Amino acid sequence: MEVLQLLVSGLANGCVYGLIALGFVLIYKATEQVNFAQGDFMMLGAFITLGLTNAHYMGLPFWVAAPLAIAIMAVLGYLLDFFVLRHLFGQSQTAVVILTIALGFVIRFIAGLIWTHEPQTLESPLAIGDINVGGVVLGMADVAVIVVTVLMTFFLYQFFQRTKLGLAMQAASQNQMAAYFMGIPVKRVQGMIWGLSGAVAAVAGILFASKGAIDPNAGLLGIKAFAAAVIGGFGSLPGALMGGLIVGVIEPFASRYFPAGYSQIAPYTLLLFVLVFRPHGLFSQVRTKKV
Amino acid sequence: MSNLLEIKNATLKFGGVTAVNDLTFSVEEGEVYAIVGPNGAGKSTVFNLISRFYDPYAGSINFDGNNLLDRNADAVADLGIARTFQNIELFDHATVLQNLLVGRHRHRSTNLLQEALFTSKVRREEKRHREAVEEVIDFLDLQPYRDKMIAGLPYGVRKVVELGRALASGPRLLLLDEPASGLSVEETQDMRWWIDDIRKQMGITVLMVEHDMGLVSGVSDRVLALADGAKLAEGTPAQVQSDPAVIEAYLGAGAA
Amino acid sequence: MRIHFKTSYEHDIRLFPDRWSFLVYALLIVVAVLLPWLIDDFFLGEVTNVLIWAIAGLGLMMLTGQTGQASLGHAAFLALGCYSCIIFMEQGLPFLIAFPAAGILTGIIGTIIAIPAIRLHGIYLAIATMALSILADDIIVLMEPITNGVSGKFAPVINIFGIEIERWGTPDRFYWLVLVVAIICTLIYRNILRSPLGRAFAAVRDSEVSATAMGIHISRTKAISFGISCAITGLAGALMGFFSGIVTNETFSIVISITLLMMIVIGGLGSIHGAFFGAVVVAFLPQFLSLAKETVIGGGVAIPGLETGVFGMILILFILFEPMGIYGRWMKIRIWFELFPFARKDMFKRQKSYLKTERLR
Amino acid sequence: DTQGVTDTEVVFGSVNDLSGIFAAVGVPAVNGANMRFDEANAAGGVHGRMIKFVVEDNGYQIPRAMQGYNKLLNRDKVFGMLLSLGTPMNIAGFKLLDPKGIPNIGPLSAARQMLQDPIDNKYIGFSSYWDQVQVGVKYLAGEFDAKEICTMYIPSDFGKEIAESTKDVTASLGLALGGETTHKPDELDFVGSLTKLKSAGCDVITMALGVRQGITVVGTAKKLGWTDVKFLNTSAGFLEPVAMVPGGVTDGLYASAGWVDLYSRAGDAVPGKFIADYKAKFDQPASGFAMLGYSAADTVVRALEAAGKDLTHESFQTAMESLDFYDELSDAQIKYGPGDHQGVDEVTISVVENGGWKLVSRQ
Amino acid sequence: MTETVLDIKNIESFYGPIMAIRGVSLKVEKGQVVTVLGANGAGKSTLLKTISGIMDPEKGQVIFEGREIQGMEPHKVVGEGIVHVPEGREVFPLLTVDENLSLGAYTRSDKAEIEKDREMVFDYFPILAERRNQEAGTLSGGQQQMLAIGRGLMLRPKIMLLDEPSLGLSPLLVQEIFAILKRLNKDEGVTMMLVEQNAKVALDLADVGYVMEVGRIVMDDTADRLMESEDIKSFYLGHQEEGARGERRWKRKKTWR
Ligand SMILES: Nc1ncnc2c1ncn2[C@@H]1O[C@H](COP(=O)(O)OP(=O)(O)OP(=O)(O)O)[C@@H](O)[C@H]1O
Ligand SMILES: Nc1ncnc2c1ncn2[C@@H]1O[C@H](COP(=O)(O)OP(=O)(O)OP(=O)(O)O)[C@@H](O)[C@H]1O
Ligand SMILES: [Mg+2]
Ligand SMILES: [Mg+2]
Repeated sequence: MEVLQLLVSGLANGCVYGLIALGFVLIYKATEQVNFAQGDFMMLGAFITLGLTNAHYMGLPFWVAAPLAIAIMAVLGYLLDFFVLRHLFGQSQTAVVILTIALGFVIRFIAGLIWTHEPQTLESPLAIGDINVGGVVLGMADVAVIVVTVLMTFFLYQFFQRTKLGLAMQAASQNQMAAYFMGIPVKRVQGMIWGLSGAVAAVAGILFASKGAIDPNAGLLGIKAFAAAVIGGFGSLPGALMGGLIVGVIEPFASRYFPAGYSQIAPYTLLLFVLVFRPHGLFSQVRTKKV
Repeated sequence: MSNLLEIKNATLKFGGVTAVNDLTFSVEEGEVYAIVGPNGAGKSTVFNLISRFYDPYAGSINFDGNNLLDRNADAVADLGIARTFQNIELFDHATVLQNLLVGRHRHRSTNLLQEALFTSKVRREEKRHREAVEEVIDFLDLQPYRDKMIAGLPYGVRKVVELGRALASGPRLLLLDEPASGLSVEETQDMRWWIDDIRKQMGITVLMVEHDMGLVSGVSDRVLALADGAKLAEGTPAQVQSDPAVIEAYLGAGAA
Repeated sequence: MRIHFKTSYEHDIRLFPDRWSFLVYALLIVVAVLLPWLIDDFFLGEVTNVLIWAIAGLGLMMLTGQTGQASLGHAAFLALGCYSCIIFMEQGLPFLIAFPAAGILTGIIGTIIAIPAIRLHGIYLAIATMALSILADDIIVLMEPITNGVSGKFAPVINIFGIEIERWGTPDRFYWLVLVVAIICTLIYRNILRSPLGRAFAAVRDSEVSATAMGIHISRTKAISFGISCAITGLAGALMGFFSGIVTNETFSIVISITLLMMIVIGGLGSIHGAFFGAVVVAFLPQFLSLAKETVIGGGVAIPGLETGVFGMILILFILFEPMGIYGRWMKIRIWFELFPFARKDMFKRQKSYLKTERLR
Repeated sequence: DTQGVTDTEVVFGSVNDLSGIFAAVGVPAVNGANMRFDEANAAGGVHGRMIKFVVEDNGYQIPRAMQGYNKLLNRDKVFGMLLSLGTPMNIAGFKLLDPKGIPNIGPLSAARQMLQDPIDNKYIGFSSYWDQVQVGVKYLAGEFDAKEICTMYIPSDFGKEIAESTKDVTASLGLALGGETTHKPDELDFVGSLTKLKSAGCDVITMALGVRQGITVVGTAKKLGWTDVKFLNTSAGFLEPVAMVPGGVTDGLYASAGWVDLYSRAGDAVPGKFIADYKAKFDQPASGFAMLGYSAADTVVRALEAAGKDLTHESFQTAMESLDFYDELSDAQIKYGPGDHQGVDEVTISVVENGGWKLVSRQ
Repeated sequence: MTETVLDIKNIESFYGPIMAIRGVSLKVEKGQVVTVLGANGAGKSTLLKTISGIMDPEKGQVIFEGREIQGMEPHKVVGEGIVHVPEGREVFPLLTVDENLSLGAYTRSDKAEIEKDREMVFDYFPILAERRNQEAGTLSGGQQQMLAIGRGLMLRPKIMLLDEPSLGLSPLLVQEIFAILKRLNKDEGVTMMLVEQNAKVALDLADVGYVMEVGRIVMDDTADRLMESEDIKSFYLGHQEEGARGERRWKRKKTWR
């Protein structure tokens, strides 16, 4: 029973990591850029929802606020690409890494300015109520996060695998020049994926905020999501989910059974362990070059 | 003359594709040996086997009495085997000179500490490397490009730089993967003279893959025609060129 | 444009390409030595800080700029260098032995850690090293008997042949010490760059296949690069410890790792100048902003986190303006002056450029 | 003459976290202090001197903090430090402050080292985490007849002090420590650790976690149906947002601190005015740390007044040691004296009820 | 009556400070095959890249069917009906052969026709059909070249810019490819601009030829007449008097210098 409870909570937990990981894996898959601000996007998405729905801000109904926030984040993601990242088109990916790290500073600053640095709680219907199946308890938010994450991974996977646009995105990430030769509007495609990943970040943020309080530094969670994505194989959507789940599940078991002082290092130790045996993650996206 | 390189019964599969199929051939010291064959015949794969980038499923590869299969890819160069690549693999963010100097790496005899302090030994060695490299630069007429970054060089020059890098290592066996592809007629003629000089003046054995039959018949002593990873014909350029199977699979009826 | 007529092989091997640049650097060093008489303690402290960061930057630059291995975990090696230097000194070793020993120990441990890490590429390596940096924090706590855990350690006073050096007590001496270390590290860096090892690093960075074909042992080369990088970083860490006076598990946080990487990219990957330029931006810009804020909007905190926010925006502008880093811009300005008056106005207008996948190794 | 003092100005500095993980503490505290100084300056300053308060943001990083000290000491030449945040940052600062005798007042750290020797130039506002845990655990153990005391903490100086105090008080009560768990600041799921502590049969759990995490822990325990356990926070978690979490998630959470919650006294004159003024000035609700900042600044203003026209570090110390007043805002008696450099000696214990903190004991 | 589809006027292109094209003008008539010859580094690839929008010219105009297209985003140029088969293959290495071909038809939505064209490509290059599920990056050099050409055909262009299509192909395939190009040109009326080192086959196919040298056009004429030119013969076709270069240091001087 206890083990089952740990497992189930771990899965719910892992889905949050998976959801954030999904955000930067999307971007990576379509542009090979790495977005270090994805965690901060999530935080921003959560705060926008909070600003729209909480009683002492705008007080909109949650089910209006949530889609609105997702839409706003999608637009923000697109605009970010349009006004900022596009100037780095064709430049080395390290430049983008540094840019997104700096962007994280700015997002945190702005969020702190608007919503202060004190933790706040999202007034979300998901936050209330539990499901109790034979002694195993799951919050509504946990259930929602599991369902949403699994569905999103599935649909995004299908999108990349099956649709023309998904294929074009993959092509654009592998060879920008050749993609242009095919008539793919590479920059616009990149803008779309940044928008999409903004929306995914907002979803993650809403679900995350439903599980507890948020503050402008909540985006630091992105670091663990990175670990998750790398375990899964950076660039693989099922890998992101898988890595998230692994990290999520290892945590409660480690806290339950490892001595104090050691339990909290479990996810990172696991990451290193996985990489020793599979240097490019479980679902490797790296190939050897044919010469 | 003795066999410098011996490949016996080599086989390599990629999934369902048999890239090299029970292939046996040998290259004699001092000769120019050419491999021709349709696209996808497995020519580059043979090179990659010799470079130890791939492990053969079966067979043996011997170089001057050494079993190459006992060695790692980086240890192949130590024996004096240098190569070029079909798709040009240069160090893009370095100058031509630096690229050629990397070719000298197998002659490095100083250690980290000496290099960090740049002792007189390092200085002496560096001079020696540079002398060797300048000779190559002279030989290949690369002077105008010495201090240029690879990234901005035209295709043809890069091909020559790659040849230079391989030469700078002072090899006994030179593997050239399509040395003349992308070169103009004039440049191909230069290439032909260079290969001739490499063999005659420097005494380096050459194994090359090439589609330009003019070049092949001009420089090579023996030619191996490959199809589907297996030997189709072997002999002098004239013999191979007139082989009906080779004409059918590779040269086409229009070829003179 | 200055044209170097190369008359001997010595020419390319020399430390300075010509007499002119030798003079420039000599002058720079003279000014640097005289600096304590030219500026006040506040600025001297800042310059010292910048130099320490520059040394750390040189360390990471060796790995990331030269060998192409991005590390987001170098704070762990700063910590290692810092703790080991302090512990060696506590054991009674004089600074002149403890300090290099700390560097060497960090280098050795860095090499050992590199052995599994060298199979990783790009983002995988970056995240793995980031995990290392996060774990370092916990390991320091777990190794309490040696590291004094969360309470941390105090940096002892440095004593070199009876001359006491302390960051706050004798800021000028401490500055000179840092300056000497910075110069030595720069020289070593430069020496490695102009010898076979340095070229092997660049070869591994640009093409692993052809480096292998040229007889370069990829793993060994990467491990050596890791080792040198960590050793230099360890030295910087030790100096940082002396600069702060106290180190705890929280001192060398993941934020420091990230800042380090940011620094060398902004400075310009792959150049010694880049490490110094980057250090000026990352270490001095926040302080500069703080000073600027005072003159613009007066003291106090009108807007919390303003400096960090503005810092972030300036970094974004830096990257947008010059993705190749400040060094890239520096080179362009130099070329412009050298070509003067023949330079075209839009000579450095960015031509469209395109990327290819890095998932092929 | 003394640095940072002229006939028209006295400069105080602070190395604070305005953008890092403790910005939720640093920002309101600095705001509160600025509010008090603005009032003093508007009233013509103290003995004709305007108070200048220079705050350097350290983002909770030691290297940045050292740059802050460099600026404050070498450039601004501050007279004293006020409300500096972070235990290691403060301790690093002592090495610079002590030789010059520069006072360090009201640091935002409740570590015991804040009063380490020499204490001449160190003044803390309220009880240490150590004392808070001692008092809190004793209270809860007595009240609820607890047998097993447990602790959850972040492995940092802050966490360690609380964990050790818990162990110490447990031993002195003749009880056994039931269990302990450690956490990362970015951890968000506590099912594992709570299951562990539950199976250890904990009755009282002391917490040294981030604010957000504290909320999640209490909520998770409820969700798991574990209701007969008492969680004890320290001053680090004694915040309004913790009490205000919707759905009564944090109801029943205890906190021991050095002051009485601001909002529970919103009806009283002084706190009520403070809440209104703060809101008017910063357009944000005031928080407990805003109150602390204000109160610390108030202490400084009083000391400056008492020190008289001739302001030196010695006269300031004498003045500080002479302070003894009732602070209506924080509802506490603030008293310093020679050898007593802790302003408020009292420890308060509060519990969350109906979305607010309710004082249950003060000792 | 001829109609100029592509009119290039006085183009100048730079790589940073390096001037790669120094004022090139040329015209391509509808249904024509135009070939551009030139030594290494002459700027042939740069010229094609400037036309297809991969590079921006600093001066001059590229006029396609009466519209100025210089400096346009490359995907818009493709939308105009110009396809560029680049030098050096440039396939999508991690996608399969099939997916690469599908991307060739990215701008089209006529499913049935696309499938027909795919079959046509497979017909031209049967090995691609065999390897349709292999990742393009693992194809041999020549197979990748076939894929690049096939992918270009999938776009159904009005005009094709071909940059060294024969690179790395076996002699047999070179003949086949040029036969295919000829058929496309004659039967479907596709206009072509062809850059080739293999001058003989190029001039055989082409109607008009240009010769580039360090960024400038130094010679232009009909293909037939070019073939007769002494310079072309010795530098691009390799015809020479026996033994003329027996002593290799000696080179014939180009008359246009
Ligand atoms: N990594 C791989 N995975 C799958 N198939 C491969 C791989 N590498 C090569 N092949 C296949 O093996 C065969 C031989 O390839 P190879 O590169 O040796 O051909 P080649 O003779 O050099 O041809 P070309 O003249 O076109 O360069 C080809 O059919 C190719 O598709
Ligand atoms: N990325 C680049 N950066 C700088 N210079 C470049 C770059 N690419 C090409 N060049 C320069 O531009 C000139 C023209 O190059 P281009 O590739 O167009 O020549 P080409 O005629 O196609 O030659 P090839 O036959 O080798 O393909 C060359 O001198 C080359 O050095
Ligand atoms: Mg090949
Ligand atoms: Mg070209």
